[in-house]
Order: sequence, then C-alpha cells, then structure tokens
Amino acid sequence: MTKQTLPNDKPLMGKIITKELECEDTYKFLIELPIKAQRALPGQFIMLWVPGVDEFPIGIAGFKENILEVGIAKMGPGTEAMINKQIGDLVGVRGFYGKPFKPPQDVNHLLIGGGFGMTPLKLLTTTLLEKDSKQNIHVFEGARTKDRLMYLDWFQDLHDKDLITFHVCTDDGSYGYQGFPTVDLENFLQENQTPSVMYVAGPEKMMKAIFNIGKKYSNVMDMQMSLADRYMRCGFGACSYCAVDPTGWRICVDGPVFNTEQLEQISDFGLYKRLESGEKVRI
Amino acid sequence: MTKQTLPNDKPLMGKIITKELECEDTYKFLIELPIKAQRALPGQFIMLWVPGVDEFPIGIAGFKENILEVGIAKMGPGTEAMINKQIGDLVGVRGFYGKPFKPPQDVNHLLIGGGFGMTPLKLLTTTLLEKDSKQNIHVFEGARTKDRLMYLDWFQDLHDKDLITFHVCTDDGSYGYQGFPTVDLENFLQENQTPSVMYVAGPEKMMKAIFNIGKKYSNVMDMQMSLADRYMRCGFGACSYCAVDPTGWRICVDGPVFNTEQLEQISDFGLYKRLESGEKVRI
Amino acid sequence: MSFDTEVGDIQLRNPLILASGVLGTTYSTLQRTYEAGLGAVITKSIGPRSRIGNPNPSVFALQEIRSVINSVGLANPGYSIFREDIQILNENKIPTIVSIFGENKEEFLEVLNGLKDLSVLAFELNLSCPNTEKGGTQIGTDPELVKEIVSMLRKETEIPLWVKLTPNVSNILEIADAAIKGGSDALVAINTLKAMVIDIQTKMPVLGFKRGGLSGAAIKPIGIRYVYDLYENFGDKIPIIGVGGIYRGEDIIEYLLAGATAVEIGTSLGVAYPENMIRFFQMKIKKYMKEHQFNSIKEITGGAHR
Amino acid sequence: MSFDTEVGDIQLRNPLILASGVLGTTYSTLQRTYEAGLGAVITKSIGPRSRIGNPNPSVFALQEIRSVINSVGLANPGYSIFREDIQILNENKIPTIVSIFGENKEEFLEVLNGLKDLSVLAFELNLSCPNTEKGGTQIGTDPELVKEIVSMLRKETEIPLWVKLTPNVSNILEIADAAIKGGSDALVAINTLKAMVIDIQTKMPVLGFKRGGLSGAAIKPIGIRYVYDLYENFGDKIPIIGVGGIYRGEDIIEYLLAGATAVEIGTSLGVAYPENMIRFFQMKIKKYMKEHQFNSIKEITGGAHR
Ligand SMILES: Cc1cc2nc3c(=O)[nH]c(=O)nc-3n(C[C@H](O)[C@H](O)[C@H](O)COP(=O)(O)OP(=O)(O)OC[C@H]3O[C@@H](n4cnc5c(N)ncnc54)[C@H](O)[C@@H]3O)c2cc1C
Ligand SMILES: Cc1cc2nc3c(=O)[nH]c(=O)nc-3n(C[C@H](O)[C@H](O)[C@H](O)COP(=O)(O)OP(=O)(O)OC[C@H]3O[C@@H](n4cnc5c(N)ncnc54)[C@H](O)[C@@H]3O)c2cc1C
Ligand SMILES: Cc1cc2nc3c(=O)[nH]c(=O)nc-3n(C[C@H](O)[C@H](O)[C@H](O)COP(=O)(O)O)c2cc1C
Ligand SMILES: Cc1cc2nc3c(=O)[nH]c(=O)nc-3n(C[C@H](O)[C@H](O)[C@H](O)COP(=O)(O)O)c2cc1C
Ligand code: FES
Ligand code: FES
Repeated sequence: MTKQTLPNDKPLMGKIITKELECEDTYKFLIELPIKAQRALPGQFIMLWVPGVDEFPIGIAGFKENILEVGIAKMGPGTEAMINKQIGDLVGVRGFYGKPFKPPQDVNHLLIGGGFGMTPLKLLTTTLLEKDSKQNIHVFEGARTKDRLMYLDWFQDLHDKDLITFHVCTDDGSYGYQGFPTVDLENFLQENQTPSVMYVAGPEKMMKAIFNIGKKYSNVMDMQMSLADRYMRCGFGACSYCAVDPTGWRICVDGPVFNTEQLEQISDFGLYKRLESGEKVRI
Repeated sequence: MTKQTLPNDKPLMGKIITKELECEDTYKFLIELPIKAQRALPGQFIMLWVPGVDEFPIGIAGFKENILEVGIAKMGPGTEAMINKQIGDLVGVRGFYGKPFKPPQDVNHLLIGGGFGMTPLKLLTTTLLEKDSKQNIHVFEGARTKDRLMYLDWFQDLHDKDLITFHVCTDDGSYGYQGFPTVDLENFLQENQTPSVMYVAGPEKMMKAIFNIGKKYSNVMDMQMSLADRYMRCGFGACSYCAVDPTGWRICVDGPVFNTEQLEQISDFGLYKRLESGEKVRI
Repeated sequence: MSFDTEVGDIQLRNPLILASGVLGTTYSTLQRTYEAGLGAVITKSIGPRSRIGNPNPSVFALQEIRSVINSVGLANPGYSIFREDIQILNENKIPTIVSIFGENKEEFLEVLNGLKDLSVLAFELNLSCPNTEKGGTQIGTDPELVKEIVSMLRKETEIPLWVKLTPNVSNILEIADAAIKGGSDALVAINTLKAMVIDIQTKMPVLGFKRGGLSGAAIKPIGIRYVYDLYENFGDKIPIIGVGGIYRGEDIIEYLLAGATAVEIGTSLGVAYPENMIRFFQMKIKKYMKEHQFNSIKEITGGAHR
Repeated sequence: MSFDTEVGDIQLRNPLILASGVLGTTYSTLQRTYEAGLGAVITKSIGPRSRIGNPNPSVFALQEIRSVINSVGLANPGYSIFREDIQILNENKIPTIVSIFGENKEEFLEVLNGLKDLSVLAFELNLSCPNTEKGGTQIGTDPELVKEIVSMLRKETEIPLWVKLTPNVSNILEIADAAIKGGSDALVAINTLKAMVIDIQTKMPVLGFKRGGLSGAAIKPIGIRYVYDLYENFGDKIPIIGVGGIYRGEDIIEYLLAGATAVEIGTSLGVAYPENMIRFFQMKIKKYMKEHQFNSIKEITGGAHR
C-alpha cells in the first residue's frame, strides 16, 4: 500500500541495502522501508534510530517508493554507530518531518551548501530537474578539501550533462576554484539581474553570512535556509527543544526550512541555540 | 459525511423527532442521528441507551440517511422509560449490529411475525419492495387482538396497493381471520409449490413451532429466524452472554438471524436461554 | 519450529490463551474459541453465588483508540451452576483455566473447593477487577492480603494457581512478590485500567455502573511495561503471562520479548470473527519465528532484556 | 456567556492550560501557545540543576491509539538558568505556572526558593514523573512524603501550589488527601502512565531510557475516571484540574463535567499547528455552552455528578 507520506508513529524499521563512502567521513546509505510512500519533499528530514545507541535528525537526500537515501557525516557516537552499520542491518526511521523548500517558478535556483547540508540540496536538485520546463539551476558547494566535497561526482555529472551549473570550490584549491562558495555566488548575483531564489543548507554561521550577502541584492527574491544546528527529540512539534526565539517556531515542524521573512524574525539565527537541557548558548 | 455503517463506538446520541403510538403498549420512534450512514440491513439491531436507565437491543424498523425508525414494546423498566421519552429527548444508539436476513432471488418471500418481531420484518419488506423486479411478498401477522397488531395500517396499505399479500389474524377475531398465522401459512405452503423462503421474528417458542412446520414442506428452501430472547450486553461479540449452545454462536454477531442449517445445530433453540448471570434456564 | 509452550508444569499447544471475561461465559464459546486454535481458554471469573452484574450499558467500544470499556461487574452464575459448563469442557477435552474471585478469603476458598475436583488446568485468581464494590482491586493492591489468600488456597489444591495482577497499583513488584511468596505458579499482567466515559450531551456517565475498566489497544504499552518489569525482577522465579491490548501477532511477539511465557487475549477476540484473528496471530508468529530463526516460543521469551 | 475561569484565587481568561513538558522548554514556545488563545501556560518541569535528560529516542507517537510515549526525563536547564525565560514571560505578561520537581524535599525547596520572587501564577509540583530514577513517582505514591513536601513549601510562599498526581497509584484519593492536608491549592490529574514499547525486529526497547510514560487519547478515559473520583471526594474542598488525552473540545467538556475547574492540554498541542487546535477547542466549547445554555465554565464543572 502506498501512503501519502509515512505515518508519524514509532520508528519504522528499514533495512540498509547500500552503503558507500560518499566523501571523507561521510557515507551514503540506501534504506529499504516496509511501507511505500508517494514522495518526500526536499528539505524534509527523518529521525534516524540507531538501535541501542541514539536517535537523531537526518536530511532526506532521495526517496523513491520505499527506498530512502541519506548521507551521514561522522560527528559523534550516534553518526559513528550508523556508519559502522552493515548492509542488511536494521535502523529505525520516523518521518517524514518538516517543511520543505518551496521553489517558485521562473527564477534562477541558487543552491548553496556545505557538509551534510548538501543532502537536502541533492533532493531539491532532483525535484527541480523533474519539472517539465528546463530550470536554471546553480549549485554552489564548498569544502575544506576535495575529499570533503559531498556528492561531488553526482553534481559534477549533472554539470557535465549541462543540466545544472556546478560552482565548486575548496579552501585548499584541491578541486574547483580556491576560496569560498560566496565568491562565485556574489559574482553570479552581480552578473545576473534576473530574479533568483537562494536555498541554503549548512552550518548556521555560514548561512547567516550568506543571508547577509543575499540581502544586499535586490534580484534575490527569497532566501530559504534549512536550520540544522538544533537539538531534536520528537521531530513532530511536541517537545520544543528545537525551538528558536523569539518566535517560538520549532525547527522540526515550523522549519527546518525558513524563508527570508521568517529568518528576519528569528533573533537566534546564527547566534544562539539550545542544548539538550534547554539551556541557551552561543552557537 | 456518510459512512458505510455506523462505527462500533460509544453510544451515538440521537434526538427523538417522532413518537407515535403504533399499537397497544408499542410506540414508533424516529431518532435523528448525528452521523449519516449508507443503510441498515433488515434483521440488524441497535443497542438503545435510555440514559440513566438501561441499554438493550432493539431491532431496526427503518433507516434512511440519519433517521432511524424503531418500535418499542413495553416490557419492563427499560422499554417503559423509553416510551416515556418525549420528542427532543436524547437517547444513545450503538450499532448497527448483527447479521441480516438474506433474501434470495425468485422465491416467494414469507414474512411471519408477531409483537416487536414485526420491526425487522418491516425493514425487510421495505428492502424487498425496493428491488427492481416485482417480488412475491407474503406477510403473516398475528396477535391476541386487533389493538396489538403492529404496523397494521402500514402492511394493510401495502396489501391494498397490491404490493404485498397481508395475511392477518387475531386470537379473538377482532381483525383478520380468527386463529394463528400458521393456519394461513400452512395453507399457502400447501397450495403453492413454487420455492419459498420464510423469514420469522417473534417469541422463540412460536418460532420453534413455525420451524417444525416449515420442515414439513419441501418447497421451503430456507427458514431465516431472528433470535431475540437472549440477554445482551455488548452487542458486538465480546461478552458472550448472548451465546447459544452447543455452537457458541453469539446472537449479536453470528445472528440474530440464523438460517435453517444453523438453527438445526442450535440445541438451545426454543428451549433454553441464559440469564444476565449466564445461568442457563428453560425458555 | 514448534509453538509448544510450558507455563510451569502446564503444557500448551501454543502460547495463546483466551483472557477471562471475553467469550468466556458459556462452555460453548470457550470451546469454539479453543477449537479455533488457542492453546487454552480461561472462563469468565466465577464467584460463590449467582450475580447479575452491573446494569447496562456495561460494555462498549472506544473506536478511536481501538479499545473497550466494561463494567460487567463479574456477572456469573456462581460456581455450583457453572460446574456444569466446566464439566462439558472436561468431557470435550478443552484445556480450561478457571478464573475465580471472591470478596474475601472465605469466598475464594469456597469457590476453589467447589471446583477443584474438576479437571482444571489452573485457577486464575482474579484479584484485580475494578468493577465491583468489594474484592477485586481492593485485594489486589494489598500485598499482605494477596499473600494470605494465595497461600491459603495453595494448601487446598495441587492445581496450579495463577495470580492476575492489577495495573492500578503503586508498586506491582510488591504485589508480585507477595503472590510468589504465597505460592503462586504464574503471574498474569494486566487486568483493565480504571476508566470512565461521560456523555457530554446528557451529562451522564455512560456505563450503568458509571466506572469501568479499559482494555484493548490503548493499554498495550502499559501491559508491556509491567511484563518487562516483572520479568526483570522475577523472570528467573516464575512464569509471567502477558495480557492487554493484543490485536496482532506482532503484539504477541512484543509481550514474549518483554518476558511473557504465554499471552492472554481478550478484547481483540470479542469480534464477529475470532477465528480469523487467531489464524492471523498464528501466521504472524510463524513468519516471525522463521525470519528470526527461533525454534521455540521459549527462545523468544525475555529477548528484550539484554 | 463567558470563558472566565477561577482556579482558587487565580483568574484565567479561559480554562485551557498548556500542560507541562509540551511546548514548554522555551519562553518563546510558551508565549506563542498562550497567544494562540490559552488561559495560561505551564513550563517544562524545572529542577535544581541542569539535566540533559534521557537518551533518544525519547518521544515518539503511537499512531493507532493517537498517543505519545515519552521518556524525556525532565531535561531542563535548572532553575537558575530558566529564571531568564520566566523573566521574559513576566515582562510579556504571560500568565505562567512553573512546574517544579526535585528528587527530595530539599531540592523542591531549593527550586521554589530560587523562583518565588518571580511573577508566577502558581507552582505545579510534579510529584509524578515516571521517567526518572528518583523523585517523581516515588514521591507521588507516598502520602506521608506528599504531605510533608507540600506543607514545607506552603510555608515558603503565598503563591498557589498545585499538586500534580500520578495515575500509577493504588489509591489516588489517599495521595490527594495528603496534598490537601499539606495545603495544596489545586489538584492536577493525571500525569502519564507507565508504559513501554519494544521493537520486535531488533528486540530492543525503543526508548533510550527503555521505559516511558503514555499520554494522549489512550489515557483520556483514565484521566476522566480520576477527575470524577477526585471531585466526588474533594470537589467541595479544592479545585481539580483535568489532564490527559484532550484532543477535542468535547474532551474538555467531558473533563469539566467530570469535575474539572480547568484543563491542561499536552500531547494534542504538540503538533504542527497548535494554533488551529486551540481555535477548534474554543469554537466547540462556545457551541456547546450555547446549545446547553451554560453561561459560565463554572456551571459545567461537576455536571456529571447527580
Ligand atoms: C534538520 C536536521 C537535518 C540533519 N541532517 C543531517 C544529514 O543529512 N546528515 C548528517 O550527517 N547529519 C545531519 N544532521 C545532524 C545530525 O543530526 C547530527 O550530526 C547528529 O545528531 C550527531 O549525533 P552524534 O551522536 O553523532 O554526535 P554528538 O556528539 O552527539 O553531537 C554532535 C553534534 O550533533 C548535535 N546533535 C546530537 N544529537 C542531536 C539531535 N538529537 N538533534 C539535533 N542535533 C543533535 C549535537 O548538538 C552536536 O552539535 C541534521 C540535523 C538536523 C537538525
Ligand atoms: C436482537 C433483539 C432485537 C430486539 N428488538 C426489539 C424491538 O425491536 N422492539 C422491542 O420492543 N424490543 C426488542 N427486543 C427486546 C428488548 O430488548 C427487551 O424487550 C428489552 O430489553 C426489555 O427491557 P426492559 O427493561 O423493558 O424489561 P425487563 O423487565 O428488564 O426485561 C424484560 C425481558 O427483556 C429481556 N431483556 C432485558 N434486558 C435485555 C438485554 N440487555 N438484552 C436482551 N434482552 C433483555 C429480559 O431478559 C426479559 O426477558 C429485542 C431483543 C433482541 C435480543
Ligand atoms: C468485557 C470484558 C470482561 C472482562 N471480565 C473479566 C473477568 O471476569 N475477570 C478477569 O480477570 N478479567 C476480565 N477482563 C479483563 C481481561 O481478561 C483482560 O485482562 C483485559 O481485558 C486486557 O486484555 P485485552 O486488552 O486483550 O482485552 C474482562 C475484559 C473485558 C473486555
Ligand atoms: C513529551 C512530554 C513531556 C512531558 N513532560 C512533563 C513534565 O516535565 N512535567 C510534568 O509534570 N508532566 C510532563 N508531561 C505530562 C503532561 O504534562 C501531561 O500530564 C500528560 O501528557 C497527559 O496529558 P496529554 O494527554 O494532554 O498529553 C509530559 C508529557 C509529554 C508528552
Ligand atoms: S524536536 Fe520536539 S518540538 Fe522539535
Ligand atoms: S451481547 Fe456480548 S457477545 Fe453478544
């Protein structure tokens, strides 16, 4: 039976059917779920349960019928335990949770990310490419070094096929141009006066910097940013540990993707987060 | 919203919108329910809650959209309390419960009843008349006296319109022929060699007698009888207070309507019932 | 792969047992349910005297939470009459557990002595019904009384005694401990939870007795918790039987993993086609055992304790 | 017709209160929920020290029974840090009740004293959380300790003290009586029920803490029962606040009829659009009051006791 979306229920146990090193310390997993669903929207996430270890939010990189793609970057014990899982192992999935990116029609789509922020941007790219008319898609990815560029081959391949423009850079110049993605981004915004929308996912401090850049350009119609530096428990809006001030928006259901207008209202954005205890600290 | 049938849930509160004396000590009620359902099947019943007094099974005499018709005969405190209800009062309805009569095609339909047994037979008549082709419907009703003939006008009217044949009798001859319905029934079965199906509802001892008559006639293809002399609590098969031996059939879900083959297997039929305590006693 | 189950010294063909009070008022429903594929059946709780129970409404469904509330109130014909039903079950070789209750020690004793000559697999002591004024929960929350009653009955018969525990208690372990000390052969958890439904239109409690007990899917997470706790503390001492909210084969496995040796199923069999439910239960358990390479039910028991 | 509600001396614009632990970890979610139309909000339970709570999974839904199980385990920043959030709520004039807990008398005292200078509508004493090793349920099932803690805190402040009761208890009336004798200003019933979920594929308890508490629709009939029982016994002495499984306006009415003066709502507000839920609640209550010719909330309270 194909459901509209997965039910908000206890973890659904899925089987790992593919595990591949995607880039340094980051693995791509395909997880086969026991229920089919129509689709996951780009920007949505799941709560991933590594049995006996931890449960944490993970962006959706792809989804088809009942095969879920995620990309896991090693951070601490939870992600490490996931990375140590083998094909055939079971993990729990709750979701799909959260509000997605909402790309409007007839704009330049500027996808900007780094690290595991590339996972929702991958699904966003897939979704944009599925649209009837040719979309003007620009992906800006940056990392310390080539080995840390996530989905490098995948985006490069789309670029080579002329389906997207891939603006790629590294701090050390080991791939693409040397520098930060914001360089090419600003170049693009200066050269193209047609309306653009930015979709950003990555470390919150980086997003805040990009937000400030975007605000300078009147051809930027909207900036949609996925907040991921927040501790989550429930994923569906109950516990409020993921909330931002002063709006009281929970990033699990009111986000994780927020638009320009919303980001303006979130005073915590790029500055503060809450710990597991609820204590507010500097990011 | 129109449901397939009503949900098996806590009592649904319905408003009494019509109350009419139907015959001696017996009232017809129309109850307006807050949910629409597609249909009730003839032979099905509800659990009627008279708030603060009692809840008991009551046959469905008619149902359309969300208007339920029942006929209540005064028996004891519960039915009396119902009869004392006024228009606008609320009563609780659970159901529809039970297996219905299952009239086959191309037979003589012989409906035989007495007392409140006429309520499911009324709905059965309505249902048979709704069928495309003209049905050969014979209704046999008997009572002590004219005042106790339930739905007399309704059946007489259908008879006068030549839609059914109404065989009516009273013990005292105050209406119809003097005697028991079995007299006309046997006449009919002797004179008509075409296949007939009997549908019977009334006191169980009477039904047992009719069952024995029916068995004598090879043109009787089936006898479907509605058992109502059983104490019920749940109405949906949980408590088993309504069960019959030795089959363990619960009249609330395996019945109340049983066919010839089933009735043959019910050794309690016409002989024993269980009290509220579960104790088995002679009927 | 085998479904064979041992609850103490009792051998069952599988771990599925009909819970007391559902389909258990007549020998014929008990027999029918057993023949549909259960391992054993438990009668409605039987007391010393005929009781008509509480007024109706006394059983209805709460659809949204797949549950039932009841206040039947131990309506039963009394042991001296119900003997006849048990005798027929004996003749027909139906593995029968008789649930008994009393308002005090003496009544428990009377009922046990009135039935112990029959062929009864076990007596289940209902110390936990929330739907009567006396007995039931009052007894089942008092460890002293539990121990006293169990040890008293223990002296009267060799037939295994199962103690059915109430979840309406501050510390179920204390009661379980008392039951074990009294000589109980198995612990059964859980009975229904104290509950109530009010109709907002008429502003009346819906149950004729006003208060009732909640069973069905809503209580499964509660039953699992108690079985898990009991197994953790007493799993090496006494078999635990899980009850509460089983609607699917998966739920049975969950109880076994929590520590149950066998399970009782009530509400979900109180439907039009209990035969189908039982078949589904069995199919699912078989499939699970195959997939997880379990050869016996025993191997599953307690699997979640690691 | 008015929604005005009085809980003892406290005036609320309506009887809907956010239950502790849902949307209550930050001033901003509390403020947002209040502004959506509640009468007051209750913070997450605050203790003496920062606690990171139990490992994840710690909150998930049980869809079929419209419920949630949680083992958050009182993760909170401690009163000295959470003061800041309360201060913002004070500045913004949000009627705030602060839920507090401790593992013993001294800790309760410390937390109360650390917050009592703030503008707090009431302190709700969480004597009933099933998700911690110490405190919580252990305290809430011991009448002596309840009385002692309440009377001790009573001496320290004029701010009303509400005692939140656990349903995981043999005799809730005994605890309620102790709370009243200790000087409680209101009784709140119920907290979550002890529960657990095991995943049958991995054979593991799903919650990181293994055990948790059940909330949501499954527990409504249980909450109604306790509120009814409490009102019957203490309704003339103390206001009772109903909590547990409220998903609809109808459920609120049911609690009021059972004897509640006001209600707390948790799980059903922990959704994407709490604002809509609150609007639906209000619409339904208004409609009901009109149809049944109630002019005030007070008139509904206890209506099922006749
Ligand atoms: C919406 C969202 C989407 C995400 N998508 C991805 C993704 O696609 N791929 C990926 O690799 N990572 C993703 N993350 C981050 C991922 O959840 C953390 O890396 C993971 O929780 C770290 O856990 P750990 O045990 O490995 O490390 P820890 O040592 O426990 O923690 C490392 C960091 O992760 C944070 N973290 C830990 N637990 C949680 C939690 N329950 N909720 C939120 N943050 C937590 C900690 O606060 C800390 O900052 C996402 C996070 C969010 C909020
Ligand atoms: C399937 C079925 C359909 C019925 N249809 C109708 C109908 O359409 N119209 C009608 O007037 N009556 C009908 N009855 C009978 C009706 O249920 C009883 O007349 C009613 O319960 C009597 O209740 P009382 O309080 O008035 O009388 P009491 O004095 O309590 O009892 C009088 C008789 O009714 C029986 N009775 C009482 N309570 C119940 C109960 N919960 N379940 C079953 N029997 C009970 C008693 O055993 C006794 O024989 C039906 C019964 C059944 C089983
Ligand atoms: C209608 C009904 C009647 C019950 N009667 C009894 C009883 O007489 N004795 C008893 O020990 N338990 C009785 N119970 C409780 C069940 O045996 C069982 O413990 C409880 O319903 C939980 O299991 P379930 O969710 O599978 O129904 C009754 C339950 C129901 C629903
Ligand atoms: C995620 C979650 C966290 C909770 N945390 C607390 C808490 O910290 N203190 C407390 O007294 N109750 C807590 N509760 C219990 C609720 O306040 C409430 O008593 C219970 O959930 C029943 O109400 P509901 O069904 O409306 O949720 C929590 C409940 C949930 C679901
Ligand atoms: S994670 Fe619980 S509200 Fe967002
Ligand atoms: S009335 Fe309960 S089983 Fe038939």
